[in-house]
Amino acid sequence: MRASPLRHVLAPLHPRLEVLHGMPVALHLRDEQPGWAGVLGVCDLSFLPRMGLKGPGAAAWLAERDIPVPAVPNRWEPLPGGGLVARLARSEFLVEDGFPGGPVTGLAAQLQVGPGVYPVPRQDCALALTGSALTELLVQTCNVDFVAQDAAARVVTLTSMVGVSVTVLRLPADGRHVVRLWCDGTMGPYLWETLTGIAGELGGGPVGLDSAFPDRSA
Amino acid sequence: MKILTCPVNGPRPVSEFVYGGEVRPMPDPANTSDFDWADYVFNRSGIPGVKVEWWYHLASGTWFLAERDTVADRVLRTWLPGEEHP
Amino acid sequence: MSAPSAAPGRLPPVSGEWIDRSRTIDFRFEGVAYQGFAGDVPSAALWAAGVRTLGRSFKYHRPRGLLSFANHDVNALIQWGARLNLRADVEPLEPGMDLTAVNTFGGVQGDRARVLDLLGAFLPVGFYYKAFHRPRALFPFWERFFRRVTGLGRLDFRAPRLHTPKRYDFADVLVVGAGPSGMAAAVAAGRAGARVVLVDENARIGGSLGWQRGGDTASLERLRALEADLAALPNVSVRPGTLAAGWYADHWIALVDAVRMTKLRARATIVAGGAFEQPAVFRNNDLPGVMLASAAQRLVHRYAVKPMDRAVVLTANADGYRAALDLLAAGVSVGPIVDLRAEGESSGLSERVKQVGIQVLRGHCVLEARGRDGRLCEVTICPWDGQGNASTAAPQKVACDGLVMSTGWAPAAALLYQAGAKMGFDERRQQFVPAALPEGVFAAGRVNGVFTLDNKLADGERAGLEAARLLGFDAPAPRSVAPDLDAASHPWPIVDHPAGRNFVDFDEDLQVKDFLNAAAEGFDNIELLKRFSTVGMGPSQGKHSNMNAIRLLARIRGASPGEVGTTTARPFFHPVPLSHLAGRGFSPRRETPLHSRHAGLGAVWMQAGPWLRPDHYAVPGKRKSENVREEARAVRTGVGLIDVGTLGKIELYGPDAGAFLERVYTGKFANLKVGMTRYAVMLDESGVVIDDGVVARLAEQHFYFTTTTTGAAVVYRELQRWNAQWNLDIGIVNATGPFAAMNLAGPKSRAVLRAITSLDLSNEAFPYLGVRQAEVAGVPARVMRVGFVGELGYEIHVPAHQAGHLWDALMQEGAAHDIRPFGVEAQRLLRLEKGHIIIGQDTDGLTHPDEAGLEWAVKMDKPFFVGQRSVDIVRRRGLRQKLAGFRLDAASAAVAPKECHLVIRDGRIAGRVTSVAFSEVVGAHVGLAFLDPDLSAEGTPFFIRADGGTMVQARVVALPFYDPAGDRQKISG
Amino acid sequence: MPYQLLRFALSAKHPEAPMFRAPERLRDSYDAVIIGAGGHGLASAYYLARDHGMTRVAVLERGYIGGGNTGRNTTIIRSNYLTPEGVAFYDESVRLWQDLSQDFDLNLFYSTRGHFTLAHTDSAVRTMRWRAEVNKHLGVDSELVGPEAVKEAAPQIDLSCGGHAPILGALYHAPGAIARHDAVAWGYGRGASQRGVEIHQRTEVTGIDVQRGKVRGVQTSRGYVSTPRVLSAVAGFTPRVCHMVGLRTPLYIHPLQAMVTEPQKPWLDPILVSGSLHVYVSQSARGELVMGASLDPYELHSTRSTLDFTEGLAAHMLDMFPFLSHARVNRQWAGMADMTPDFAPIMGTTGVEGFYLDAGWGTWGFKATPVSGKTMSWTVANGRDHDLIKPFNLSRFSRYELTGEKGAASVGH
Repeated sequence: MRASPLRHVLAPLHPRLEVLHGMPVALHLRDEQPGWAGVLGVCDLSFLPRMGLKGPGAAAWLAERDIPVPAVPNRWEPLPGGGLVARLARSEFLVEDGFPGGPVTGLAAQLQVGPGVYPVPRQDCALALTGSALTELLVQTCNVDFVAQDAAARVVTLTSMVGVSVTVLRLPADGRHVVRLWCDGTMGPYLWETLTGIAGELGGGPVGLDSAFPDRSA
Repeated sequence: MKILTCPVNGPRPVSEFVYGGEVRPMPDPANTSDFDWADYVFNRSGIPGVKVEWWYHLASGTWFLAERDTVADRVLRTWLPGEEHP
Repeated sequence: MSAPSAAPGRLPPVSGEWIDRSRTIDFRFEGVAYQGFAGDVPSAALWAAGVRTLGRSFKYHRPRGLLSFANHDVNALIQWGARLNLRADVEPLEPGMDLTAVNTFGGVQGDRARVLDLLGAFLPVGFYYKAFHRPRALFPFWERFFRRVTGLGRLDFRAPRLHTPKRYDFADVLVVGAGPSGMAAAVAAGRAGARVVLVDENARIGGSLGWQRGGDTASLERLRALEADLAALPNVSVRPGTLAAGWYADHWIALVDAVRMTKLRARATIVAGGAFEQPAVFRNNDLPGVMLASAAQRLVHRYAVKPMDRAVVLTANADGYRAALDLLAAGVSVGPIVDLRAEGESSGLSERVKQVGIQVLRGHCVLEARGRDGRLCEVTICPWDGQGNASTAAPQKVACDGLVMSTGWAPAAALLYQAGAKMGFDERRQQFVPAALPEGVFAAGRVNGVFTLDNKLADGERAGLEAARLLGFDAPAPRSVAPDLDAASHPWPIVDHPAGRNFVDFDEDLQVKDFLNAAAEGFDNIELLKRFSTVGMGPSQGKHSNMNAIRLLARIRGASPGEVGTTTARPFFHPVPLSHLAGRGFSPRRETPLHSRHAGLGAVWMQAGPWLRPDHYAVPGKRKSENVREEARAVRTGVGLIDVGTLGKIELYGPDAGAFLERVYTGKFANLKVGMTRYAVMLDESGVVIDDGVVARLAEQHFYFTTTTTGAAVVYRELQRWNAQWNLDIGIVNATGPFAAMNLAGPKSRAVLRAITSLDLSNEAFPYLGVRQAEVAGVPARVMRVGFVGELGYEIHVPAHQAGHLWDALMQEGAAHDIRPFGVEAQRLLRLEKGHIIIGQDTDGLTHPDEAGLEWAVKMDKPFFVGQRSVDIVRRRGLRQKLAGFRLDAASAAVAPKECHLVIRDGRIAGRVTSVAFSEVVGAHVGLAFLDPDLSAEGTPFFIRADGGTMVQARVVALPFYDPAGDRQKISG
Repeated sequence: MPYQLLRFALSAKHPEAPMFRAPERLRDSYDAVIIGAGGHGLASAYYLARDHGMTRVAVLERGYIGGGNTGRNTTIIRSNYLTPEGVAFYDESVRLWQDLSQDFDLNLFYSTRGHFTLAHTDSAVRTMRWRAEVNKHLGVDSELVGPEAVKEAAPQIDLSCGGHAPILGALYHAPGAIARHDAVAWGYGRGASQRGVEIHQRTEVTGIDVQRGKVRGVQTSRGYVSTPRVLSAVAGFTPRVCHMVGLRTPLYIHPLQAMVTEPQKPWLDPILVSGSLHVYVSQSARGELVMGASLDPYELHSTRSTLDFTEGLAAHMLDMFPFLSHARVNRQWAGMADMTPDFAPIMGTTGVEGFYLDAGWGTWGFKATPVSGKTMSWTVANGRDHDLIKPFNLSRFSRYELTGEKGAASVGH
């Protein structure tokens, strides 16, 4: 059984749990307010299957398996089913399934140490931030001008947020503001506490999966 | 705060980077006197000027080289090791 | 509700005033109740109420009133509860404020320390260097006295920490100062399409357009028009009440407002911060009632307060004439205008004041002011020669309660200096103006030496367009601006007086003679003068004093102000609260995935870099030492489990992986068999031990190895760097976070593990130092047989998300064997018994491998490894110290030495204990110590100086202390 | 009122002579040239003249007296170092300090306040014990104390430091002191000047004439002067001066920053230093909190300020003293620190005959001002290293005989 790095910080929030992709997921938190996700919701997505690989042959390896490969570093491409492929730096990739699943499990099984392709273990703390106050949270936590980024360009940003190395990207979510965030799982509880604390000041807070992504099964 | 341009991740504040010191070619340990080896290990070119330095972008784990004026704190150019000096 | 007319100085509504007369505010000052309006500041409300002594000066405790009304009225610092050193000229008035003046003894009116004003003759510049040190024994007495009288506001030690969130912000162009030139600049850059931020430290924008009206409303109309222009530009963010506190490299600017600091990254900066009006220097120029003309104008137009009933105007420029007209319009009886210039004012203003009947005295100066009851009552006016010499033959005494000064300006150029601008002194304009600006930095308006309104607007537009064009925006080419020809500043607004009290620096109570005397003592360069006299070192940072100090020094040296130069203007422009700078105060921390389990088991934490690790697990009712001993005993006799997930973990792939390891570690790894592990030591280039770990070979081209906890990040980084140079065919992956790790140790560990894995755990199938990949409790795991604590043991590394599951399974299976989680302290003891060193505790920043007993791990017969050449040199130099094991002679074990107690031989330091503990299995205190090499032979007795100086005898013994044959790690079963 | 001040009231004219003579021109030759009119250079000149009778000495300064790190440091004086050689050296310095105001007849405000180096981790406690033991062994007043002793000396402190860096103990050094830094340079300058030494400000050394391995003279912005002895005491400029004589050193230059608050009524008696929080702080005689932190993270030959320095330091100050939220930072500044790999100075003779180095003062130079002057003047006068500075000779690096001062800076698990 997998557990999120945030398992113990979520526990006091009385989550309603359901096992998705082998990990108990907080669908709803007892104390969350209905409007939080619209203002500023912080949601744990660590459960999504993901894999990493790097090396000079990594791009070709993915392409051979019909995975769309972002042409340049620090861009991402969507996968059917809501997943994504992010190119981190030049020859490292993060592949993550969408809610219903995706290619990760299959790919991971095929990924052997091969010439120029090396697996990168991904045991991230993965978050989604949603809501109208997202920009305010970002400017309080991160020294990158996300407002100036063109969402359609599908930029991936590797930067530092409240002292934690993070990978950040904005989802083009039909008028909704959604930012995805990944960090080392061991930094996850600190990042979560800090971001949910700020979210609380801005009128939001921690939210369950059903609130952050009400139409995820659609 | 100073901006440094990572060749991969673009311009970022210097707080995202770790300074790696001046690039110093290692002499051949087998054919170097003790004195010269100690010179390599301990001594630095402490005088100010334009130097080629190592810098590391923490969030992405990228080492790169920067040509920097150590008086004006001006970065003239940055590039990845092994790549053409632009 | 008491009527506003309770404040006798309040004027009828003034157009453009900042106060909201519909909202009165009750407050107290020095115990007396007053009333003001929303939008007021304390100085304005108090002045309106007739209060003239707002504070006391720093050195002589002289009464002081208003000076600048521009945020450098440092003599009117007030305290409200925990909030200290508030500036009464700018702090917004709040309901319930209970204010006191800072640093008085018995209140601002009766301040007992005013006696210091009478002792002034004894207290020349730098007096504290000249006395109090003899006799030496008395200095502490004097020091206590100084520490009682010094300082300004008082801290409230109960005040809670404020967490004020900071923000980052981004702009193309930052415009500092929203006066006419700054507004024009913002409009121009904004119209070109730039993302513009316009800041002004005042509560409202407009700058001199708002307060310098010259008796009519035209400037106010200009202001409204500019405001409308700005409002029409959505890409221009206008931020009043926002101070640009400092300019840092690459247009990184600290913007400070009432609630937070915003760190703005701009691409260009336009400094349009204006100029500070400078006081004239004459005897008693600090009397309450003497103020800068701009202060009086602000008082009228912002706060609708009548500054005085009868005003004399001391001036040397057009601004003074405008002030006279403004005061007249406010109902003040004005006259005469004392113009320092022999020729007087050349503009039409001269005619205008004549028309309204104000007398003008050209070529005159104010020789002195006189006060009664701490307020101005009379000034003495004399003809003078424009060079400081007054003709005192026929002084003209004029009774007045106000004297406004407008004799010069100094540019608010601090940000320009910080940005690296070169400023040069313009003799014609008598002002420092930018001579060379760095790329992307622009100056406009008064700070640029431009004074007339039309020119200021044009200069602002020019700067805005230039900035926009530099950044690639499509903007028309700017028109050049004709320079202003008239000097707004008099070259010598200083009148000497034999009785002194002619103040140059109001913060520091420095008079003209202080400068003469300092220069006479050899402090005749501006930096030395500043340091000796402390001019400009007060809270206003010389805003009203530096220019006159430069003029004084220039005259003393027979040089021009340009040759004297200015001192460096360092941040901050105005003082910034620590809470604004600190912000939330982020303290990142890391947790292993087992953190909550440790907490649940009663872990007592210790800090290890960003991690908290269990030092030990508290059992209620037991002392730490008992708990540690019991944890260790469990490992020796049963089974224990420790979280070692903080160790650095690195995956290394590729055909050259073995070769790479041989270059970065001292040992050999190319020959390491798949399925085996080996201890590894890392040196720096000087041959000093910096890290150690265990290398496991999982496949021909796949190694997995550990580093120390603190070394993890640095080792990974440096390995990446080495390979950026060597270009070996490898892949390095940091696996510290993704992998959790725990060490199951003790004679019963195999039994526990066997229950949850199908892996063959027999010695034959999985020998000591072997590594296997297998499922444990259904989790894909890397299992290493290690011996750090000296028992049969398995270090199990698993993906972090599954670590909790494995821990639970081990604890559950271990229950039958009385498994105990153990902490860092027990591990330290166990490894000590086994003679294993801890890098950083048993080594220091200069330890070479031979000194630490690691020579066996250093393979010099390799072509190269980092540090090899230095080891070679150091070996030929000979050993300086040697780490050795010792045990205490049983008899002396009553006083146990501690880590870092010294080894003493013949009264000299001969070593140092690095580790020591009582070992139950040995039955004695055992430890490691650096010793002089000749003391390090087995059996050698030596002495350790323990607490209280007790000498404790110890004896060198062979390592390890426990299980020297190493059987325990290899037991079968 | 002390009698020394009476004369100011009784005299119509300011009764003080200039502190420094301002010689019009450079002579053609001097017995010794000292580069740098900071505390160290002027102290060396002072003792050369006073103790060794060498008065044909010029101190050449490109800026002004005391304008470098002498006037930029946070004025902490202590001798609780880690190595015996370090302790002996700095202890002699503290002894000299205590008499300096009397020596100069200039009040340096030498103020013994007690000095606490806080330990927030277990390994820091070990290091503090190490230092205390070495100190005590050498007769220096120094001891490892518990958090309660810190609380007693600074009752306002939050011993938990905001909850994330609890204070576990401290190294307490009762003689720890502060002094008026500028006045130290002035006192030495005045004393040297009175004894015949010439101090030339705004005089830059542009080259050093070395022939056959011996110093012959120096080239300056005001012409050439011949001299057989040159002492370089220029802190952050040392690599440039060494370059003039072809010497390579391990020095690397990083800025070191500091800041002060507006004056507050005095409340903080001791000097507090926290390695973990990167803070050192004391309260000056004017009531300002004088604060510093760690070195800037990269090489820079500039005294520019950074905002992140103030942000980090402010946050850590509030960890220790949460009630300081409303206190305001008035000013920040920086100096250029000449760092060495082993955190000990580089002093004494060099491979170039007649060229002497007083460098490597990194972040610890102010406190060594008197003893550096004493030992360097002896070294220059005698042409060989004074015993106290033998461990600090430049040649230690090529001999792999680094001092152990950095020992404690090593990492721990």
